[in-house]
Amino acid sequence: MQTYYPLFTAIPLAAAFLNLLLSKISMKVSDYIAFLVTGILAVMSVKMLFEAPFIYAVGNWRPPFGILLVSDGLSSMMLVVINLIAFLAVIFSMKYMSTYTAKPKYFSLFMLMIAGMNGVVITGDMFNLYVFLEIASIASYALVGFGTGKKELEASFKYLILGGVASTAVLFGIAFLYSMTGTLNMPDLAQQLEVIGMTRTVGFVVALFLMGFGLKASAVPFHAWLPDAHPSAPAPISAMLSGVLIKALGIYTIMRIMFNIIGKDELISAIIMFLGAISMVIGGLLAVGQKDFKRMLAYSSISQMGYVLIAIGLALKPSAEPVVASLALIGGLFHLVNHAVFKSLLFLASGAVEYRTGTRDLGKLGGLIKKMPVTGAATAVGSLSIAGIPPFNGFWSKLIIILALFRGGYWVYGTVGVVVGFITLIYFVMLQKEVLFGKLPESLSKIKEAPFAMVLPLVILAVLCLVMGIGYMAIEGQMLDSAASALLDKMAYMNYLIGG
Amino acid sequence: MILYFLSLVLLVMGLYCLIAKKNIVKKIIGIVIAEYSINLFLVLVGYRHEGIAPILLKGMQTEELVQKGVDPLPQALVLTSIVIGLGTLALMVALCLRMYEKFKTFDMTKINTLKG
Amino acid sequence: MEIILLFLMAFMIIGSIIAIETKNLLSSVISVGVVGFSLSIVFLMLGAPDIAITQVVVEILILVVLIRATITTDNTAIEGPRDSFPFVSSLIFFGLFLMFAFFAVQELPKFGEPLMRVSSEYLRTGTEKTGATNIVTAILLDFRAYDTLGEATVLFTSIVGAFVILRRKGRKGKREIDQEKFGILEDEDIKQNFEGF
Amino acid sequence: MDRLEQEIKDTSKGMTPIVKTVVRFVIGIIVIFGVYIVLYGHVTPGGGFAGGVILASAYVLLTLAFGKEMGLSKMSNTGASLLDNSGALMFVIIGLLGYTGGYFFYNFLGKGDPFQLFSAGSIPLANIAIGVKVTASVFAIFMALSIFGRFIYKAAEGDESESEE
Repeated sequence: MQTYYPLFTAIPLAAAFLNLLLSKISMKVSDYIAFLVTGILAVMSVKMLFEAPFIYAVGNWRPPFGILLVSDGLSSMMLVVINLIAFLAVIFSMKYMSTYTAKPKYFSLFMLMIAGMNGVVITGDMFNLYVFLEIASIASYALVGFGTGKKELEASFKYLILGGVASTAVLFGIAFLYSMTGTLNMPDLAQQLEVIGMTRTVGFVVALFLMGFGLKASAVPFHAWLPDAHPSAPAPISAMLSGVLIKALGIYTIMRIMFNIIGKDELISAIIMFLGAISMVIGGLLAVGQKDFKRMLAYSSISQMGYVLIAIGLALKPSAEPVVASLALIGGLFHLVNHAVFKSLLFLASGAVEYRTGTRDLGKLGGLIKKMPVTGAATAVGSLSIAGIPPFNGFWSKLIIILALFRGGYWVYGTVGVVVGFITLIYFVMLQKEVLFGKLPESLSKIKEAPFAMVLPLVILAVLCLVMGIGYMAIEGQMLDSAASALLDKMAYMNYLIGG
Repeated sequence: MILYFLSLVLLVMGLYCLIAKKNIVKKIIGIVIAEYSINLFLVLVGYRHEGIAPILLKGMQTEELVQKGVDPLPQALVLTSIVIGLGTLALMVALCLRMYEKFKTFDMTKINTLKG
Repeated sequence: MEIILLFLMAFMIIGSIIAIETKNLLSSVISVGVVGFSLSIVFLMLGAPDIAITQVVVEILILVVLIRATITTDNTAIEGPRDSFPFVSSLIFFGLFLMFAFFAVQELPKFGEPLMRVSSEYLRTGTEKTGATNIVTAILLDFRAYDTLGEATVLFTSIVGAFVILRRKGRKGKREIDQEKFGILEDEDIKQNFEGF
Repeated sequence: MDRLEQEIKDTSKGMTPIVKTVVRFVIGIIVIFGVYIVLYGHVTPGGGFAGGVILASAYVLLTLAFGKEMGLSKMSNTGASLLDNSGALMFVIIGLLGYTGGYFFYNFLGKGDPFQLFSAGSIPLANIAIGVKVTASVFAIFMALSIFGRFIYKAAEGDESESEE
């Protein structure tokens, strides 16, 4: 596996280029290419879980000179999340995207987005991270506007503007770091910054990064684009954006840079915890009043990402006990994985509902559980998970985060976490009442279950929700532990420079 | 120092244009200016007094290049960043034209249908 | 040297102020061109001929595209009172940003004295190791070729994206969708649903 | 040359005859310069990207001066997108060929003597791939944008506006 690590980006890139070439001959072929490629990537990413950490020097150039790829617990975990969800989204897209034109271009952009995210996750070089971040972002701007309706275009433009600000901020941060240290290699940067310490310039760089990656992660003061962009995209893309993209481009990068490169710091920890707390509250409150299925889900994404951010913030606190820090981090990472599963489940379900009923307006839906039993059941499982009802996975991750907050002495934030949990429960009960139960409107009396290709990913994700909830220890303990320890051990990361 | 600072001023002007202006084309111009500023900053960072271009000419010793050559790495980064800027610009102009076709205006305040 | 650079940068800042504040879109676009061409002169002075060439040609292209975009469309200025709240708040935000930036810049290595921890190695061994005498190309296509793959992909992505955005019809017509969903071809519906596998 | 003469005299399309005549002389020089920049990127300033944009701008110049029919007759939109895809694919393949040396993007060809055209291993190949890719994509995007821009006003039905690759 080690030799073929760069294939995580090379395969989807080559497939994206080849796809458009071959689609000149036959339109149908792009479905199969996308299915095959994402399938292969998913299998490869699962295999990566069983690899020990290693580094890969692209072009066989010694680390600070060439580009370094790093594989550790965190990147393996992210790879699994990205590629599994992408595989399921592709299966879903095969049928769903037949209502749109230009399907081959859709799959090409989709694979470019996957390549971008994989590239961000596996890289160990700052500038390389920026380049792949741009690939993923640009593909997502285009995919948000894929329907080319008025709302889609406007959402895409807003997203592009704010994404442009984010990219500029990130690149300026990288330029500052380069000027200070003379290197772009992330382990090398970590070593150099250890020597320099927290100067004002480093503080400025951290501010730039928090702004840039915070925009990508859509933490609250920077969230304006998300509630527009995520609902406007086609449903599988909404699932990818909300389920994976904001995590790979926003949360992952923040974690990697703050833990492994900059290092733990009181002020950064306080800022990130504060961002997380207000994201939780504001996202949750705004979600309550929404009348659009996907818009409600989008606001809920902001709120749930708040949980992850607050956990990261707590783990970043240098004075926190090691037990609390690792508990918080495991909770945060677990919630990140869980959110990827249930939010993509819910977005895909909203796509299935929209495909059959032609509307996402909660007022016009109702009683769908009788007509679409499988989709309905999957939606119910997803919303119970995200609301934190016991046997499902969302409960455990929220519980761990809140426990860690209380143990760390953050009573206010802990209480906020509990309260937001209740708010989440309220709006998801509302969602279920409006969509699944209640009276079936006259206009929807003739609809039937969604096609098999759409139902299958929903069922798989719903089963995952349950399995990850019940078998947390067996299935995920290992993966989360190694991811958390990869983050907490800055020394190990710095040693990647010399091939450790 | 003042040169670095001026390039940051350029960045701020670009961002201001991007955020505060209502015209879509002005917003595009804002992004273009912000990109100029970052490219400028990177090249400034790599400059050395009395520096020469990092290209080995015929009859030149490698040692001379090491002594005098400016930092080549930021230049490679800037080339990449220029291309990325061009890509973003192409996408933005496409979106801008398409929005003009749909809304018949460049005014963002009139386009605003989404709540944000 | 620094005096000329300062002069050029002041020129660029003035150019961008004009580009930002002028009402006419065409003059605004042309002012951006002024800024871009000054930038390429600056690049040339800073010992970066590669970037200077690229900047000039890209600038020409940007100008052509932007002028095409603005000239065929409505060119009237957008009037209306300036909203005071976003204006003031953004001024405050950018003021603070610049203040922090001013302090942050002080601690960077002085202009003209880069650290070059890694890059001096490129200069020393670049030609020997890659065979290319242009070290920038050596870095771009050999040491950091993976980045360049990303760069080419970004361009590719944005081209596909632009084609996607510009395509005539985003969604299929209602009839086509209905046919697919509710099935004039009722029998084939099930068959089609399993077809993707 | 007959057709070109006719094109120059035809005032209904493109710009004035003066511009067209000048373009006719300049265009060859621009193309040669672009090709030079692409091929000698590893020896002198320039490279695949700059050269590609220069080559594309030759097409852009042709299109601006002679009208879009002329530009499209030299390179159709389909051809441009084919070249675009294959240029990008070529670059990935160069990267994958590095696996013959054991590593992704390993410089798998001989280094050769400095200052020669055929030196520096796979760098000239990569330059060519990027040059092809950039030429095609920049030309394609220019055509798409300018054709679309015109159609906003005309709003006429025409197959070019389909802008499908």
